[in-house]
Amino acid sequence: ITPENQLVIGMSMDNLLSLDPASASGLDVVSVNSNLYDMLIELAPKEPSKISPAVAKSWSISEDGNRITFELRDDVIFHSGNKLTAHDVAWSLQRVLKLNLALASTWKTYGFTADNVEQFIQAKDDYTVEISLPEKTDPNLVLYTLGSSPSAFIVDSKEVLKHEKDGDLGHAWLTTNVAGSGPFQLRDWRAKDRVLMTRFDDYWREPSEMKRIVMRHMTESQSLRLMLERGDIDIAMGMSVPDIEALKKDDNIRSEATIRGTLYYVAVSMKDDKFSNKKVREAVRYLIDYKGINDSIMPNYGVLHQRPLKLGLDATLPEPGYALNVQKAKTLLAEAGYPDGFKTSIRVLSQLPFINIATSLQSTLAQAGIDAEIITGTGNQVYGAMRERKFEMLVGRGGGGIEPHPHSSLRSLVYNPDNSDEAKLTNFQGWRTGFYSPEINTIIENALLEKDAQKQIEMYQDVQNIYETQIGAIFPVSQMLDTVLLRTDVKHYEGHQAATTRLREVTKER
Amino acid sequence: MITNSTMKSSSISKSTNANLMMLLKTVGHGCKRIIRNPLTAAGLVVVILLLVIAVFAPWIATHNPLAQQLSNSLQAPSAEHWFGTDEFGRDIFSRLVYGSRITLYIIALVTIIVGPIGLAIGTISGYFGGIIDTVFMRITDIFISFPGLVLALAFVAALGPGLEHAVIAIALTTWPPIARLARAETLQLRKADYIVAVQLQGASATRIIFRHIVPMCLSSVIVRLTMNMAGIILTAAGLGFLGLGAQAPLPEWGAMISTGRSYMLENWWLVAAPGAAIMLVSLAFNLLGDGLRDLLDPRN
Amino acid sequence: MEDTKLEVKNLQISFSHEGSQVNAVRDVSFTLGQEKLAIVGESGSGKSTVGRSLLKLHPKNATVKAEKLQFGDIDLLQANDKTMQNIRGRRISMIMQDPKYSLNPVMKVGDQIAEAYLAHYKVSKKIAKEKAITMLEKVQIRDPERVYSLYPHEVSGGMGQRVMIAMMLIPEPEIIIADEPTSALDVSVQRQVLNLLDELISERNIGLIFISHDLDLVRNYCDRVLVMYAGRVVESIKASELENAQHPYTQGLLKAPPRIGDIRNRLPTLQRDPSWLFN
Amino acid sequence: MLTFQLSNKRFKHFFGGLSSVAITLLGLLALTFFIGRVMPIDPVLSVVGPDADNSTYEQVYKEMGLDKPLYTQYLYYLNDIAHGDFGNALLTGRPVIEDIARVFPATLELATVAIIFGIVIGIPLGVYAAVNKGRAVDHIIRVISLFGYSTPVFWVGMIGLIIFYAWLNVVGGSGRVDLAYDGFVDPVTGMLLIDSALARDWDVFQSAIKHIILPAFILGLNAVSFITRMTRSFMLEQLSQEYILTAQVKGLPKRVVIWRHAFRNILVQLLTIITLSYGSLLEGAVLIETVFAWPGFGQYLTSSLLLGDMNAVVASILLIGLIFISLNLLTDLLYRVFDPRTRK
Amino acid sequence: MNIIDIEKLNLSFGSGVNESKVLHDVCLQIQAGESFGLVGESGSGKTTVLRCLAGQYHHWSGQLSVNGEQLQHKLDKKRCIDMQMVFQDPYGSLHPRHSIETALAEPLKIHKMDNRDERITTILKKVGLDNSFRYRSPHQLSGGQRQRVAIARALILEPKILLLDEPTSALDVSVQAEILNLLKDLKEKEGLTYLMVTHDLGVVSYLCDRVAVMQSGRIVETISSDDLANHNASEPYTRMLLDCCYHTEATNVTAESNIY
Ligand SMILES: Nc1ncnc2c1ncn2[C@@H]1O[C@H](COP(=O)(O)OP(=O)(O)OP(=O)(O)O)[C@@H](O)[C@H]1O
Ligand SMILES: Nc1ncnc2c1ncn2[C@@H]1O[C@H](COP(=O)(O)OP(=O)(O)OP(=O)(O)O)[C@@H](O)[C@H]1O
Ligand SMILES: [Mg+2]
Ligand SMILES: [Mg+2]
Ligand code: NI
Repeated sequence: ITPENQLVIGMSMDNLLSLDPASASGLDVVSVNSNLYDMLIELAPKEPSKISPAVAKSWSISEDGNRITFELRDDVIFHSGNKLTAHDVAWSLQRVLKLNLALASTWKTYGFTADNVEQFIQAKDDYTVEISLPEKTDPNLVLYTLGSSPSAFIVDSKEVLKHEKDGDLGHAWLTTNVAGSGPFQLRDWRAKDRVLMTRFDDYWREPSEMKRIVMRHMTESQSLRLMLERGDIDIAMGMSVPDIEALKKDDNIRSEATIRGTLYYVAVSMKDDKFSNKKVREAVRYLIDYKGINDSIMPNYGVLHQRPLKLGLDATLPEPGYALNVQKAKTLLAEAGYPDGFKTSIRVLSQLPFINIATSLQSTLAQAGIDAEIITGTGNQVYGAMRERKFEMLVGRGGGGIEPHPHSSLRSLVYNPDNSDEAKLTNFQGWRTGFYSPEINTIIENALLEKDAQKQIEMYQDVQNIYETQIGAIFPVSQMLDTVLLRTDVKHYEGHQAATTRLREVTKER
Repeated sequence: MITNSTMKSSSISKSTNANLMMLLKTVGHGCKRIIRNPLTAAGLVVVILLLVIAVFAPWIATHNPLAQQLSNSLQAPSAEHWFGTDEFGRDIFSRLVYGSRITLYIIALVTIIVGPIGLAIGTISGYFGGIIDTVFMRITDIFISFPGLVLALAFVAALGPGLEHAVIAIALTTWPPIARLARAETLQLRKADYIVAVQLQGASATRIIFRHIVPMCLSSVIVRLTMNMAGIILTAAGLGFLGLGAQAPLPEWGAMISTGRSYMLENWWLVAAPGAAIMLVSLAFNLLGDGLRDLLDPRN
Repeated sequence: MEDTKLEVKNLQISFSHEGSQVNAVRDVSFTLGQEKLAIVGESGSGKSTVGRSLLKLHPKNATVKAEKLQFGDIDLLQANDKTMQNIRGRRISMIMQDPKYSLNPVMKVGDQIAEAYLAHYKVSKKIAKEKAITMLEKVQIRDPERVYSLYPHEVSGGMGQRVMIAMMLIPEPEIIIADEPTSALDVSVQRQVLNLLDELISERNIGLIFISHDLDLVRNYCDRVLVMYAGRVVESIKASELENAQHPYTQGLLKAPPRIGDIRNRLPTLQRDPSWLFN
Repeated sequence: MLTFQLSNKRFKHFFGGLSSVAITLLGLLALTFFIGRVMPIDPVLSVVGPDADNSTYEQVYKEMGLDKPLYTQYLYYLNDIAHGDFGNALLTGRPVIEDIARVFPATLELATVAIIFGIVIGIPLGVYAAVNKGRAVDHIIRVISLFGYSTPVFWVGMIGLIIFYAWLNVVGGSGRVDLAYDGFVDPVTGMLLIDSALARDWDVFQSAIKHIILPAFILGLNAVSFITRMTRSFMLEQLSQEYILTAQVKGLPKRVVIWRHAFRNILVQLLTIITLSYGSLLEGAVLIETVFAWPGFGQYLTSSLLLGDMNAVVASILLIGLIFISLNLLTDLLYRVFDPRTRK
Repeated sequence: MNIIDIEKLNLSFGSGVNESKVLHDVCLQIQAGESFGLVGESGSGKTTVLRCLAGQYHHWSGQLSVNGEQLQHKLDKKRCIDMQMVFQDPYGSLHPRHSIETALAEPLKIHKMDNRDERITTILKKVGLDNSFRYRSPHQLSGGQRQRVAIARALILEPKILLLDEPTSALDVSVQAEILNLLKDLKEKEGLTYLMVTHDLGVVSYLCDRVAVMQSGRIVETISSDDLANHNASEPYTRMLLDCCYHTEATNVTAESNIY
């Protein structure tokens, strides 16, 4: 049984490779760093388009929408004892672009570069930060990024610079250390083992009731389940469906599902002759057992969703209602010149639920004569192949946009301004699959500048319709759901859609 | 002329016949002795059963092992599905039956690769000694110090997951002990009078190694291989468990456990059946190997 | 032969081997007093088997039957493990053939001797050690203290055989069985060892059963000879009268080996008669 | 004169041993490097994540030196190693050596407890079986030990966890210690049992024992089987030796014959196979570590491998090679110490 | 002419400080048709001499010649045809997995000789085994029969010289007699030259014309069997061997029985 003033969390830390806000991608990191660092602003857990103040007590957007100004609190202290100032904020954001690591990507799409960032992000005085936009874009999108991106954490510039080596802006040091102002201090982090945090007593908000948080790397779902049942852990994440279903029946345990911005999808490569044929793509669309997958594989992992835009946005159209139809698919394949099907391969992460989706896909493809071999691998291998455009079919998850904004999804899944191999737009899944529609590109670019909200929504709906008729290379199957299981004595835990789940309010009532 | 050649051929056939007879006799004798030890016999029976099941899988299986029926998933064992169904509604009994083919395939392939390599390296190294021995033994050392599962992992990581790659990987980890065994035997045999005798008759090294030394090492190598089978099965299952062995939808037993373990607390049959199958078969091979060793042990 | 130390009557020993029976010893009877009794015969005739059965050290697959197996006032047939333990070494002991294999390779030879004493006498280790050293001296080993702490591989064959003798004599047994005690030794060493053994047993009034296949050797060395063939005693004869042995098998054994200055052009070979199997 | 001869010989032996160690290690290094090279795992992606854009990718690619030709990389690497620098691990950003020093004790602890199980259970079982060869107990022990060989550890591990942790609650769950105690004891040796004992934190100690007992036992199953069987066959060999007969002839009690005579003669062989199986326990813990979420060396190596983190992999494999070789040398030494026949 | 001529044969094992010299300037001359004995205590180097001749050791120094031809250090096929060897242990000198037929056919195959079948039949007859033994395997034979097969194998290449290393010491006296008779017969019929190692002076006296006595790697004396029988040995070591030999005529026994 866990002590009353400690919170013990079992979760997979497979993707937790670095704690540096400039380089750490992946949801695991956000859920750790959210408790160690602060952001300027925060998004509401269940209603992410609602922005609330944090380190910034207020902000304003200039008339022309080109500049955002933040007024900071003056009572925020870092764990080191240093005061948090506007300089730290500016430095933190500049650092992301200067290092040009994974998380710079989003900022670069807004037009920031390592060279111009000092000019566009500036501390006006000790408690005022001004962000000017290098290109015209929707400033709300930028605000959302500041409230959700792992790169938006404010680091203690003085402390970090003490540990700078060879002009790395403290990158090496920050990989395993933390210089934040969050409600908890990092005590010890061991990769793929555990993260230990202790309460930061000088936190500017109410100090947390929990003295210690232990996050433990656990991948075996049954182990998590057994330990949760015994009360040896308080919160379990990343469990498998059957265990979740079983635990839901336990009175001492409750579950909390949070919807995420990412989509489970089946992708095909249009660099491949077969799949560049629209009829074949349409056939594939008919060969996915959406219902079967969502009913028997996806519960607790995701909910049925077939649009490239994520659920819950005003612009998202109702489901198009694709369904498994082998007969139709066969006809289409015959029209496309493949009456007997063909051989292909499916690349997939060797994890639940990916592998099960792939297995299901394999069997439905087989019904239309398509003989697909499954090639499993780590994320690195699967997405690596995708980035190099060396795949035929793939079961994956993406749509990265954490920001509650249609652009964020579309940019990641559909947008592809240059389809040449040399362009190497590897961060766009549109480019990776080779789906290129100038029509869609234009609408996406214009929609971002559209000031009229209603019009903007219509534009985004157009995109979805065109995508449907042109039959994109990515077929969304399910919108990701993150199901967390908690002991019922854990209160005030609120899963965050953007994964920035903050544990500072959690209490235990026994 | 004619008589001469017929005589020759008859004598040759006679001698091969005689050798064959000898072989049959020893085999027959061995069988008798195997049967006398109930444990070994049990092992033999299970292994033969495995063979039969693998050969006649299509007739024995009650369902298509790959046919999914999501509506029928996770059914408990019943008259219709003897060992229940898995998360895709596939019949576990049929998957086990077909899985025996994979198991046998892995074993056979590994044995075919490992036996000759180990035997050749071991005997050559032991017979010639000197620098050849040193070089071969260093190589063997390197492979021995390379942790087995890790080497397998590395190879699978290098070549991509898959049955063939797993087999190659396992083979790479299994030959060194065989080579060492063969070498140790050869070192002893090399000094034996009957080897010296053929040397004195002018036999070449190749001839001595392959006609005189290899047959002597064979029995212990076979015993060792038989006992290795269990290890091979377990390693393959381990790779399957880590998701690096046979790929879906192949009904490899280890992979079945690996995917089934998510359901094991509610649906125990998902892991119980393949786990028991792995254990039974490797136990059988162990029993058989153990019995064979007692049988072929010169001390008996 | 005044006092009979050991009486064996109709001893039968068979080995079961994979379901079949091998009768290794059939109807062997003899008595042993304070004398040197030789058992000879060709290889496999059952000599060692008889010797071991007296100590009940036959392998597990052996069945021993006898009308009588009397040692002093103890019926060996009925004796349990505990009784046998007290008899072995202390009252009957056995000298093994090859010192190379018969000594524990990882124990100092002296300790092995002392251990034999300690097994039967409640004395301190120190006294046992002294006793062992005296015994080593008795078997004419020079510098016994040094030899005491040698390991078997460090002593020569002759020395090893003496250690063996010392070990078997130290608890002062009444009967010694010597199973081809010198066949592994060089001729010259062989003679020394035999002489020594001879001295010691006559000094202590020990009854000796001497197992050998060498007729020439036993006729000079022993008092009486039992000739075994295929598990049977075909002839029991005084050693001095061996020349006049009746049985053709004995005669054959006597004539077969070539001798120095032999002028025979051919050596007579043994023509085995099936009737020898039935007396 | 004599002593000079001996020391010279020993020196030669030692020297020969060292050079063969060096050759083996170099071979391992080359082999590992080769494997790392042909592995289609992109370490850059492990660093930048799958969604990084191309400029970031190229930048990191260069930083990692992957743009240089292979042999240059190899030479650089050799040079670094020669200076004791095994590089930093991608996975943790820390020096590989530091990482290994952290994860290895966990496995060492597990394997050590496992081998203790193996010894304490295996040897008596083996001796008992040998002494009662052919009887029912012999067969029973044989089957038991063969079971140990035949069980998929990951499977038994899962079942064991359910039975002993979830149902009976006699052992701890996954991990090395109850999570609430995690980090209470500062690592000194890295082995929690020792560290907590040193710190006299008996709560942690107790919790650690509860946690290690099941995985160690299951890991040790194989060792138990191996040791039982080897002990049995060694003992059988010794029991058929002439000197055993001699010992019986002397009238020694059975117990003494078995333990003082026969058993002492198998001691050296036994030590050899114990070190051998200790070695394989150290490397073979991957599956058990996975099932029990044991943050050990096996998991570290596996995940480094799958991330393409060659610095960590090469160093880990060198370490295993080194362990194997030193265990071999140790065995050699034990022979010298315990067997008078080689003690020249 | 001497069919075997050994001049100053030296051999050591080991190297450096571990070197131990096993043969010291061994010289032997054996005439064609002669049978020559080699006796001496255990470890005196008797077997080693034979092995040098047979080409088992390559690092000897000195000169060896057979049939007037200098022997190379390496074994060649010519030497195999000239000279064959019979070993002490009949249980260890036959390949346990090869039938008699296979064992006998092997040298014929190596030397690509024809008429294999005939040759095998003849040679088996010569050593006193009938054709029914042909397809048996060694474990179905007694020690004496095995030794006959070993002799047959040595003779099948029709060598002129037979090296015999204690060919009867592992056998019972009765079987020994059979083998010795066989060897004597063969020698007379085939005109073979024997070089035989033994430790049994009786055997020497029965089979050999001359005998060399070895002691710690040196030949201390070479005398004829007759001299040996008449106690004409000059070397004390030879006399000691004679003394120790129990295989004396029954008449001698009483005279020597006082040694006990
Ligand atoms: N453990 C055993 N199992 C089966 N048969 C055995 C066993 N021990 C001995 N025999 C058989 O018993 C017979 C007598 O053997 P024993 O050892 O007594 O002969 P021996 O006269 O001592 O011969 P040797 O002179 O060769 O020592 C032999 O035929 C032998 O094969
Ligand atoms: N391969 C070898 N390496 C080292 N020393 C050897 C080797 N072979 C023989 N010796 C030594 O050479 C010496 C002579 O050995 P050899 O076998 O020739 O003796 P032998 O006269 O045949 O003795 P025995 O009568 O016991 O057969 C012995 O001291 C032996 O230890
Ligand atoms: Mg005997
Ligand atoms: Mg010799
Ligand atoms: Ni060594």
